Amino acid sequence: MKIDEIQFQIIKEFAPLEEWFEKYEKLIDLGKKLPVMDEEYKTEANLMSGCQSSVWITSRLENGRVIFQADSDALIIRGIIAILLKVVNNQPSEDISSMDLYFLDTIGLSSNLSPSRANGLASLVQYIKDCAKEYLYER
Amino acid sequence: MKIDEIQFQIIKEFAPLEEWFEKYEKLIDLGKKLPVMDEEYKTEANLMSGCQSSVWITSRLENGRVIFQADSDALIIRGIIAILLKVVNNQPSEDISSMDLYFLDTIGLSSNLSPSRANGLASLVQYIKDCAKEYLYER
Amino acid sequence: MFDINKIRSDFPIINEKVYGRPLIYLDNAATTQKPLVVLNKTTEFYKTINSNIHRGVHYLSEQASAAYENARKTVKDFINARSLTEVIFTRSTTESINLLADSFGNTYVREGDEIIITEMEHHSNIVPWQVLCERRGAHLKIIPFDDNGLLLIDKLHDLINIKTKLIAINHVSNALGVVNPVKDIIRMAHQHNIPVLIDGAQSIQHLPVDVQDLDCDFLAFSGHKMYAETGVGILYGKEKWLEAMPPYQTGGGMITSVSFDETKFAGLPQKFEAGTVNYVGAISLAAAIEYLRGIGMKNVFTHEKELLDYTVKQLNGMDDLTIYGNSPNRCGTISFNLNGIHPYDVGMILDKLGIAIRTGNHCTEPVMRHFGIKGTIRASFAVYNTRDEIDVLVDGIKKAREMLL
Amino acid sequence: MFDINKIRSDFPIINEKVYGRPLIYLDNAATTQKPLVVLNKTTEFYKTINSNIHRGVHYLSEQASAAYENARKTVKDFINARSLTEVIFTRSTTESINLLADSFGNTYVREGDEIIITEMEHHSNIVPWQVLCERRGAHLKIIPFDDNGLLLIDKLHDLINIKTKLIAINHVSNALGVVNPVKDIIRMAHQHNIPVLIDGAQSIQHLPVDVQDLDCDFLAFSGHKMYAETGVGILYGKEKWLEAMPPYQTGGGMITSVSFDETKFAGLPQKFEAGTVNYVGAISLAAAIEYLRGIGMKNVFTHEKELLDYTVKQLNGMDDLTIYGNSPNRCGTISFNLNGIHPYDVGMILDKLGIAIRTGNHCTEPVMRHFGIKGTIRASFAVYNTRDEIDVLVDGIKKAREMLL
Ligand SMILES: Cc1ncc(COP(=O)(O)O)c(C=O)c1O
Ligand SMILES: Cc1ncc(COP(=O)(O)O)c(C=O)c1O
Repeated sequence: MKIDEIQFQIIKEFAPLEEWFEKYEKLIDLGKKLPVMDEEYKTEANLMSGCQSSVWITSRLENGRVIFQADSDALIIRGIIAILLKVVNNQPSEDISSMDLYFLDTIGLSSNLSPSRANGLASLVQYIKDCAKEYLYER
Repeated sequence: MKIDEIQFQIIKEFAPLEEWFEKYEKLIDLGKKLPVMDEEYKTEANLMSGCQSSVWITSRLENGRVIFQADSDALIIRGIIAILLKVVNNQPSEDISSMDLYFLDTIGLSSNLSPSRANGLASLVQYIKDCAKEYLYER
Repeated sequence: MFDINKIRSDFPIINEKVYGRPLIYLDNAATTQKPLVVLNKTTEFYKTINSNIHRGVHYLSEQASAAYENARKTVKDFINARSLTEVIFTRSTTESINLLADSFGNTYVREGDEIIITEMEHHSNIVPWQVLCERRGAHLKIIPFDDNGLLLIDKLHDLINIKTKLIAINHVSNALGVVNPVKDIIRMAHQHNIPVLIDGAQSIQHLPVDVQDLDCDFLAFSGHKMYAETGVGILYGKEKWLEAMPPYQTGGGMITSVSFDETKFAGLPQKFEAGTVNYVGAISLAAAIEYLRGIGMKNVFTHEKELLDYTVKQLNGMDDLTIYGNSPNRCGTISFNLNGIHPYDVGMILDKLGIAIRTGNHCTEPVMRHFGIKGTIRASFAVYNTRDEIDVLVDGIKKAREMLL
Repeated sequence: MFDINKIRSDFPIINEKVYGRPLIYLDNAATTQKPLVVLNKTTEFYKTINSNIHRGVHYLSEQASAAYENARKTVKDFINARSLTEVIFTRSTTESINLLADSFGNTYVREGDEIIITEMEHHSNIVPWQVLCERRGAHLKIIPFDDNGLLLIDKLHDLINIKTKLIAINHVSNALGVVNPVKDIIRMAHQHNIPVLIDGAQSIQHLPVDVQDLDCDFLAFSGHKMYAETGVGILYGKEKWLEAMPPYQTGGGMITSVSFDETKFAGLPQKFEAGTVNYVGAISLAAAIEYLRGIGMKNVFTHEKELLDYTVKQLNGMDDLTIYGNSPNRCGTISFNLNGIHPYDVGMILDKLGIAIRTGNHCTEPVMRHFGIKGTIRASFAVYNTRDEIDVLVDGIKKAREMLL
């Protein structure tokens, strides 16, 4: 599936969740299911700035597609990471570098990604795009 | 005449001057008539702080009475000095050190003596009192 | 009489809604809300007599200057300073401490000297001293605290020596709410002729602070944390110190004469107030002080103490919850965590319930390190908070735990 | 369209009376009055979303942080900075210059180095450099001006040398109203790789200022002189400089981590914003900029230029009156004296007529020394002033002369 198709699907999944706590319960659920990152990858270098909660991310290129692994110490953030990864993981680097993550707005999560939240998510999204761009140049 | 008698007299003199410019004309007139201080006395030591206009003052004790000489580079300030000196000149130091200069309020000049006017008058009044107190101790 | 309904009606924001729910504002240690009298005071000032202060020949400038200097008098009376020259208007607690670190530090602190702070200082009372020490080759010494948040005063005895140049210590901890025994520390320090700075950022709004009674040498606090507008703070200093200290920032207003050969500095307090000060900020601070006085600092203290005690009681009744700093002497603030749950997760859920608390390290990383945690959930109180609001908070915490476990 | 009546109705204080007479406010170089939109903006902020910015998990904090960072964007766009990281919120022009003198000065200025300023700087752009030079054993070099207030640019050629580390110069003189050829000076300086600070305290409110067009390395200005509330200013700096410069004040908010062993500082712009900044001041500055943009800086310039030209014409028609700084390139401000009469006397009489002008040395003692005078009478204009007001001023000056001669 392409990035926009996945976004469409996520929006559909979230649509029935009208109350905030339903959404949060889903995020918490997704957060619990997100694979835990190996401690060895939770390095300073992989850490996104964000003094409220920590976010780590690594990536590698496989056949022109980018594979991300990410984690956080906060559960709801893990949930948000989980859906973000759903969208970007295994996508071609050119698609990632030019993508518009409109689903965050639609499902009402965009405010969590503003830089002033200091939870590391804003840097995470930036990292994902920058990283895809770099892979693009490398090729 | 005692300090309060002179204050009373000055208030009476100013009473008919209802308009501000009548008062200012009188002050300007008094200012023009105030004897000019010898340049040799216009020293740093005799200068009252006040960055808008300069005020100089010297004093000496004669028979338990204080003789002040004061001057300014601004004319209206000279006028105010003239009436101030009328009140305090030649008075016993104990009277000066404990005086209440209420006439300034009554004739509507007190705001000119507030420290923030930076015209040196506030320091002048302080100087006059401090100086009288010193003479008092010296005796 | 302490009339909470009247007080709540003084603060317009208190009746706002967040996500359709009544706002429960418990982030007062970060900044307090402003009563209408403060907002009206400054707006009225701008609408009728605004003008740059000092050196003005005209009516507005005279009025504005008088209002500004009256504000200084209001502050002086509030903290019971000896004289107006001891009250310096700054931008904030942080600037007050930076001023001191620069001016006092450069004058009195030499290579090998020592400055004592505590393990529970706010970053604003750590970093300026670190920077000073690095610049001068001096050393920072730390008074530790125990797990209840009590300073180990005995250690202070060991730390004080002939090289100690200053002790800088907070009155009330912004991370733990602990009230420190500053009077004892000051007495001890003065036996060795060491001056003491009190960081009053978290005490001035909660309890009566009397600089003569404390006998502190310096006191720093921020207007915005005591119901005044942003951008104004105070550095109180004993005249003998301030007289001896050189200017910090320089420029207009703090000089008596300037030439390219020689510049002469003004006396106190102007010496430390370079350029156009935030004179409207000062006026707002005076208005806030008048407001607090109207209520009475003792009443403020009693009300907030009651709130804190009530909160402690409610939280103590919860399982799997850790309160940090169980000192008997606390005020204004309480920090805790749900065991095994990240504070940020709790904060996100409380937020959705309209409850504004703060999570994180509260600019006190050493305190977090002490407890081996990344952050806490902090609720902090003001004069307008109520037990009902605490109940909503406690319900919110329960809801958060339910969702997150 | 420039609608002066509409504009005048935006400023409540403009319709106030002083001693029963309409206020004629011509002391705008000291501080400007504030339009209702600015006052309403901050009051509304306090009443609905006030909360300390950054690091907050809750809704209000998020809103407040966004408003603050939007204010930075508004400033960036207004001066056409390349990036948000180049815009630092300070307390005032004075603090901006002190920040630079400390941070840039301590990094780049060594013994024997030189800093160039002009003979017509405000004390706030003299004393910080004097203090820096004294501390570092460096030297202050002065570009003189002629009796028309024109800088002797030729002398700059002679002054610049390998030891020159910075040129600091005002864009518009607050004492004379002269507009300096800063673009030429910057070009000349850059040929020698010397950075230039523009003191824009008296230009930013009068004419379009574009930092990329000027190519200045630093720009300092104050909010309160451009229709914003007190207590906020800006330091613009090219990123390459700001990146290389160490922090000035330290404390909360400007670090990434703090321990007693090591503290790491945050990146731009936070690195230079220690403690709680005056975030409401920043919001008021953004509101003031929006207001100015609504009118259009070109319209502002044209209106004020017209007022100045008219005033010059009227004053030139008077005997025994000396105007200082007859440069063809002037804006915002005019300084003069009645021959043989102390400016303070004139000021006192104008005051009684409801006219607020400033007398004195305007924090520019070297300028007064140049002309061999103690002070001047200064009238300075804002967007709300009118020809009618100038007429009242001119009549007032005549009246003063009549009374004082
Ligand atoms: C040219 C100039 N520079 C600097 C300043 C200092 O500004 P502030 O007092 O707002 O710091 C002023 C203010 O009068 C000024 O006119
Ligand atoms: C104890 C303490 N000190 C200093 C500060 C710094 O205050 P400001 O940010 O107003 O400068 C704070 C504010 O959080 C504080 O709580």
